[in-house]
Amino acid sequence: MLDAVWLIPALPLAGFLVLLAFGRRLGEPGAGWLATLMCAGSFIATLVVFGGLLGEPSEDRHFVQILFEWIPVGRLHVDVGFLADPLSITMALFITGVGALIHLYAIGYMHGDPGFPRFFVYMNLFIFSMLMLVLGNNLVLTFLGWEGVGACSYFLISFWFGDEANASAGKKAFITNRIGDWGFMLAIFLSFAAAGTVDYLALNEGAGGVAAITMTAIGALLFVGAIGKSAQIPLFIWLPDAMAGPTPVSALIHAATMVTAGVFLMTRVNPILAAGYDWVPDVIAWVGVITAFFAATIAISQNDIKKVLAYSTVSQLGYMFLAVGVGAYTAAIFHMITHAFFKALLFLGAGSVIHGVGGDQDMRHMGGLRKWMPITFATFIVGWLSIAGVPPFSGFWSKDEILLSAWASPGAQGKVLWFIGLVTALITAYYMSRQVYMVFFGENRALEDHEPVAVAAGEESSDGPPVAAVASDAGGHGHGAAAHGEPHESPWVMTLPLVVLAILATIGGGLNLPFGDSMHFLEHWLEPVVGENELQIDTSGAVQAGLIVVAVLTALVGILLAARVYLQHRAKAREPEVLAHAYYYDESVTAFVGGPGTRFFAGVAWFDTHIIDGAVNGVAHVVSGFGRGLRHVQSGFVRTYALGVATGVVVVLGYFLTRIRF
Amino acid sequence: MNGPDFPILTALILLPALGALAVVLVPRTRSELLRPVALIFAAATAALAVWLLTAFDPHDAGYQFETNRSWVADFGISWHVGVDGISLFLVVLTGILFPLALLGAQPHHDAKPYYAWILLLEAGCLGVFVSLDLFLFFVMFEIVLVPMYFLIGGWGYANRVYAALKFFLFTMFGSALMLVGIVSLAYLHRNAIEDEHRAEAQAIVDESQGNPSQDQQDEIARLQKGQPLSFDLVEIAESRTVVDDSSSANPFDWSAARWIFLAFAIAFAVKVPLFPMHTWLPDAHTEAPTAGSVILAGVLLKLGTYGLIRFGLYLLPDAANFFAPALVTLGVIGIIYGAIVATMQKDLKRLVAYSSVAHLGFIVLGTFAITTQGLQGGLMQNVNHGLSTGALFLLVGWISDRRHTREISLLRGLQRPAPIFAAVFTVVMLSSIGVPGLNGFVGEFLVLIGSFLTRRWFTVVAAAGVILAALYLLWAYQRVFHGTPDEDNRHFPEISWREGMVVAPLIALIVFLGVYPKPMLERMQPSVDRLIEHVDQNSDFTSPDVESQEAGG
Amino acid sequence: MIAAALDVTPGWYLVLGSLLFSIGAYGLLIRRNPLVMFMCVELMLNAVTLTFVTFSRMLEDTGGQSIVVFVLVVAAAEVVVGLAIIVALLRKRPDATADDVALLEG
Amino acid sequence: MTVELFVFVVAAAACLAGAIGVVASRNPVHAALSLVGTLFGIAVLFVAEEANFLAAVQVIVYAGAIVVLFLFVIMLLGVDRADDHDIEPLVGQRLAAGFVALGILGLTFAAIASTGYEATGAIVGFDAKVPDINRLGQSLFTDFLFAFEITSILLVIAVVGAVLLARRGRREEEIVDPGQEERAEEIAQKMLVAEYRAHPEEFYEYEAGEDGEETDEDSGEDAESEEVRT
Repeated sequence: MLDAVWLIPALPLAGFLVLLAFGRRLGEPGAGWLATLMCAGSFIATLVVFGGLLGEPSEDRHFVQILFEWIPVGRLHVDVGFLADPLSITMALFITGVGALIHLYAIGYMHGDPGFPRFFVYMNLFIFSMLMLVLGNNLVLTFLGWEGVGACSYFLISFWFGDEANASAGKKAFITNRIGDWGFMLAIFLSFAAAGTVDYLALNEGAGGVAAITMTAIGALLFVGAIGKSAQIPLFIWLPDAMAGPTPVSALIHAATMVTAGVFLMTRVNPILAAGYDWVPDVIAWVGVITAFFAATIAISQNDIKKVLAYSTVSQLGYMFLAVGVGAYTAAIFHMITHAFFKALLFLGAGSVIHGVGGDQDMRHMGGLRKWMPITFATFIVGWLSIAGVPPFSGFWSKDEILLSAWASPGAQGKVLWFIGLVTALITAYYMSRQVYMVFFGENRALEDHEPVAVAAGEESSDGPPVAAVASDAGGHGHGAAAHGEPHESPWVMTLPLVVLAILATIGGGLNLPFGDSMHFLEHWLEPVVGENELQIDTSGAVQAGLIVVAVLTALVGILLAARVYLQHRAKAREPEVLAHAYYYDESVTAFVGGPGTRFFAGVAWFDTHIIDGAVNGVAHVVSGFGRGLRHVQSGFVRTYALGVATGVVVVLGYFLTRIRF
Repeated sequence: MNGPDFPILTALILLPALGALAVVLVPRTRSELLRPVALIFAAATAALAVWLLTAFDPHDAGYQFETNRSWVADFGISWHVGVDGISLFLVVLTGILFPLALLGAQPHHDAKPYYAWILLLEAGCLGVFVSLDLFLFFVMFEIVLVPMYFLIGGWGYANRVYAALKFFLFTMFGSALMLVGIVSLAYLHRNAIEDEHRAEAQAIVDESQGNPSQDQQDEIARLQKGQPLSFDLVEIAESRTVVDDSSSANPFDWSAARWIFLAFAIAFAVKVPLFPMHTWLPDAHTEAPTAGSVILAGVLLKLGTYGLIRFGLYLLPDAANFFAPALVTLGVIGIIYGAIVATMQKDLKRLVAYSSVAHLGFIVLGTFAITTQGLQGGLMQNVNHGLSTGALFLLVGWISDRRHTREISLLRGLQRPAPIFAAVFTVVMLSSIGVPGLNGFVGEFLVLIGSFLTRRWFTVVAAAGVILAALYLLWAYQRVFHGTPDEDNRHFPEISWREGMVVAPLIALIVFLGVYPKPMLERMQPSVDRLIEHVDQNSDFTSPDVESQEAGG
Repeated sequence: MIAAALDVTPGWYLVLGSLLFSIGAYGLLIRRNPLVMFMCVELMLNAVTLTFVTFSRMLEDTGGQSIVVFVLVVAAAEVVVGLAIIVALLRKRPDATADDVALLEG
Repeated sequence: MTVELFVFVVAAAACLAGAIGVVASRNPVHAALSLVGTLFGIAVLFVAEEANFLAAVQVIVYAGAIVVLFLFVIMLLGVDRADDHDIEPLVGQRLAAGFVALGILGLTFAAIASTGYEATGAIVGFDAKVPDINRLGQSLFTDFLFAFEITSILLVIAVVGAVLLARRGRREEEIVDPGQEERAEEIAQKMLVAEYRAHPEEFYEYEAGEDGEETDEDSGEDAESEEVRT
């Protein structure tokens, strides 16, 4: 059963290749269905492997399958091999599962888009890369997936390349990721130099043997990579822009799977982190919680339905890193899973909304949509409650576990982290409720003030795929935005995934319930991977209960606060400019790159043409000038030449005379 | 050595040369025959090269298919050719790239000399890679120069004459130094041997207390006889007669070996090109005709890196070890500098040219890291760069053929009218950026991981070059292929079948080497290990690969 | 004694030769009229022939004299060609001097 | 006062006088005539040195042919104007020439002196029974045969060349030579400066204005005559 591991990435790869070759001929919707099937098949293969692992006793629940030697040079042996253990299979499960759902959804969403087959080519390639990332049995193979998903996200963000903004967003994402990858690469080199291997198992075995300082460096460098990929401070700027891509992409790549790769990596190498000095985990925890907090605050004043979700994703990822930092790897993975469920749900819901209103993404033009799209509404509500942390929805359990771990982590630092986390939870509940109210409750502002939404979409440049608007027009079903059509519910291919995800988001918490050790299914499952480095929670049951109550109350407070403002309009909405501009961080970075950065580059180019090349041409001029000077010796006057000859005679004579012995 | 007694390498050199001759002999009236004839000869050479690849024994570290005939006996110059794992893939690359370059671009005028020059150029390049005699190497090195000069000057773009002259003078400057180095090396070698013999003779005299026996006298006579000159690369390198015996950094008491190495280093640094000597490259690349650029980037630059390995590490290991830090520094500077300058280019072809500076910097870094990973990475990067940059130049050439401009600002949204063209460009670009799964990554990764072992901080900086590579290429791609095309670009023709046939093999190799580089690496391994051992034994450099490496740094 | 002092030794011829040669050289250098310059060349040639003859007599070697014959031939040939050139030159511009030949044209 | 001495003194005097005449005389005709003097002197000295045949040849070829040729050319072209010795376009030419000439003279003297008159004085002399012409023929047609044959070719070439050069009205096509005008200008300028340095008074005869005009048209016509000729 375990031997089926290779099938997991092989199927999406096959799908990718087939679509690459015949995608156009398959056309719509065939290409989409093929891709979805491949993804689903890979999900099934994962299930098989999962079953196989369950069959094993927990201590030897890891299986390595080497396909072939990839880069064998001297001592360096990089294989293309898969490591199937609880962690990777867990990842693979929700990657393929959620992935399949989103593929299905995309068939409906991308309907009528000229690039339909191309879209699914990229999607399958992405799934493949993501699976390589999680299944790879060594750092280099993970790096392959790591870069692969980066490339795919580049393709998919700039999928509607007709718009410069999308293209730039894609480029930005890739390059920002590359900055992180720089750290990742150095980590690989260092681990090879120090431990002589890049293989996870060997590395984690030998983690103790290597000097702590080296391990610290490796851990820190890997975290740099994670920061880039998982959009933490200071490299989070690319994720909001990444929303330029089609919504399924945002759901799959920029919410559920790719961005969580950083968390996965940190969990994967937890022995290395443990072997290093403690400041690395602390830094991770702080970066995480700070990111969580600031991203959440930014989300408050966003008006683009997808931007809100984007920042909330950043914020939630912050939670996960907080968990990793305090050593609660299980909690991190747990939250990753639940987050995958509800955030994908929310994104797809948002996509359905955008689809329904015909391409507009500005929440100020929405409202009261529950009348028109009940399923979307219902499912969205589930997602909302889940992320807001309302029991019994999944988000509540995972977030609560993270907060608990933060509290339980040693020292006063733990309490501080817990408190910031709590405040963040409040803000989260607040802005998510704001979104829900603005979108689904109240009156539809787009309909009452008969303002052509397309124009409104135009206002928010860089968001909103214009092509998509056109596409949904082209698709007969969608009364486009331009033709003030009423919003409408989406076709079943789009709603079905919503429903499924909603169910998962509801019950997902069951994976790891805090009631007694017997119900920590996930924790036991992940034991072999993170076991000895897992944070041991020794908080008393009473305190835990108290924390839970506090958490629930915070969530409710946030929701009610939002209700006051956006539902009953009793309080004035506070949406500070500074937050709308994300603390002007992105702007200032752009300004720097566009200003001094470009000037520096231009300076270097100038140096090249004028100094270095100038020197070369300068030499040439000197030589030719010398020649020009020398030309005057050849005056052409015969008698001058004669004089020269005669002088020569004298000299020669004189020379010979000196040779004479008297 | 093994292999057939049929002198395949000599044939490899002569075949294109004969092709050039044949092209010249095609009557003016039958000019339509020129292209087929040239292609046939190039293809035959390629086939021969590929056959060489298959016949090559992967486990033999030494030179294979050797031929060693005396050529100019009086000066000990011999026609000594042979390949090992280091030169093998450069030969194959040359063999493959030339027919593609011929197929990919046609001359706009004077077809006959064009094809003749290209074939002659191929002969020269192959000769450089296989020659194991210093003088033969030099001759081939010079032969390469002339056709390239005429190709650039004769079939290039607007500013071709300037570019051609610049290229010629730069390389000439280098090769002059190289000639000095070669000759002095040969003489020093000869003198060293003679001194040795005299010492032996003296020893015999001493131990025979003045009245040597007959055979002793003969022996003495034999030893005191003057030795002939020899330009044989292997002999000189293995006998280690010219050693760097000076320890001080003060240039005034440097040993001859160092000065000779310096001469070689400059000669090859110009060809590579390393940072300060690079300015001929953008001009030459930009002004050269498409095929010229492809060959220039794909093959000619490799003459430099190959020379640095053979004449640097192999011939003068100790001096090489002494200068390695300097060369590595220049390489790293080149990586960053080339990338930065490339970012600011307005001319697409020029941008690619500067990207070459960066890529070649990687190769130098890997070479002088003197680790098996670094060296193999460098060698592989040679091939990668040949494939990806060669393909890039083809594509850019086709773009400028279609649009009659290379100005990035005049190109927009080409992906709309020509998606397949864009896709091909994307693959090549990603390979050049070094995205895993494509060949570029394997090379770069090996170079960096190898150099990290011995030149840690250089590597940290060089790795940042990877970011910059993404920056300039993606930005260029965005400006050229993304966006909505304007009137001029809306009707950009899609890639044609002929063009497809040309890039298809390149793409195939790019992917194959990225996914399964093992066949290549395992053929390099023995020779590279041997070379590193050579360096390790003959210099105070201690390779992490040779002596048992300590775990836990 | 006086006779001995006033005995004509080859040295005298040689001195005469060198005098003639120097004068010829001087003239060649300062005169601008091509014809006169030619004459100066003839002077120098004669100085040399004189020396040759002297030596041949001293060393009883006829070779010297043979050389003189060749010198004569060369001189003749040279004069013929040279004069032809001068004719070509002066025919175009009677006032031409050697300096005007700097313009490489008739 | 031996005969030999007398002969030598007279001949040498003739030679030197002729030589100085050649160099100093303004008129080419006079120069040619004084050249004859030198040649005769040399011939006499040949006789004194027992090279009778050479003496004869000297007289016949040189005095008889070459000098006549000179005179012929002079007369033919009618260039027998006295040329002005004060004009020297090439600055410092004369001084340098003087030095060089003196250098040659001094050095040759030094050479002779270093060997000493007496050392060279050991005259073996040919035995008088064999006429020198026999000896000359002997050596010419044995030792120098090859050279002798070559000379014949030389002469032929010379004749051909002379005919070719002296042919009238050849090479009418324009020869394009960049910078020709500039050089003509330059030379004219040099001439002018030299003339001015030689005879300032001629220039002072005119007013300043005409002076400039004068020089202008002078050089101008020079230049245009250039164009006409080329």
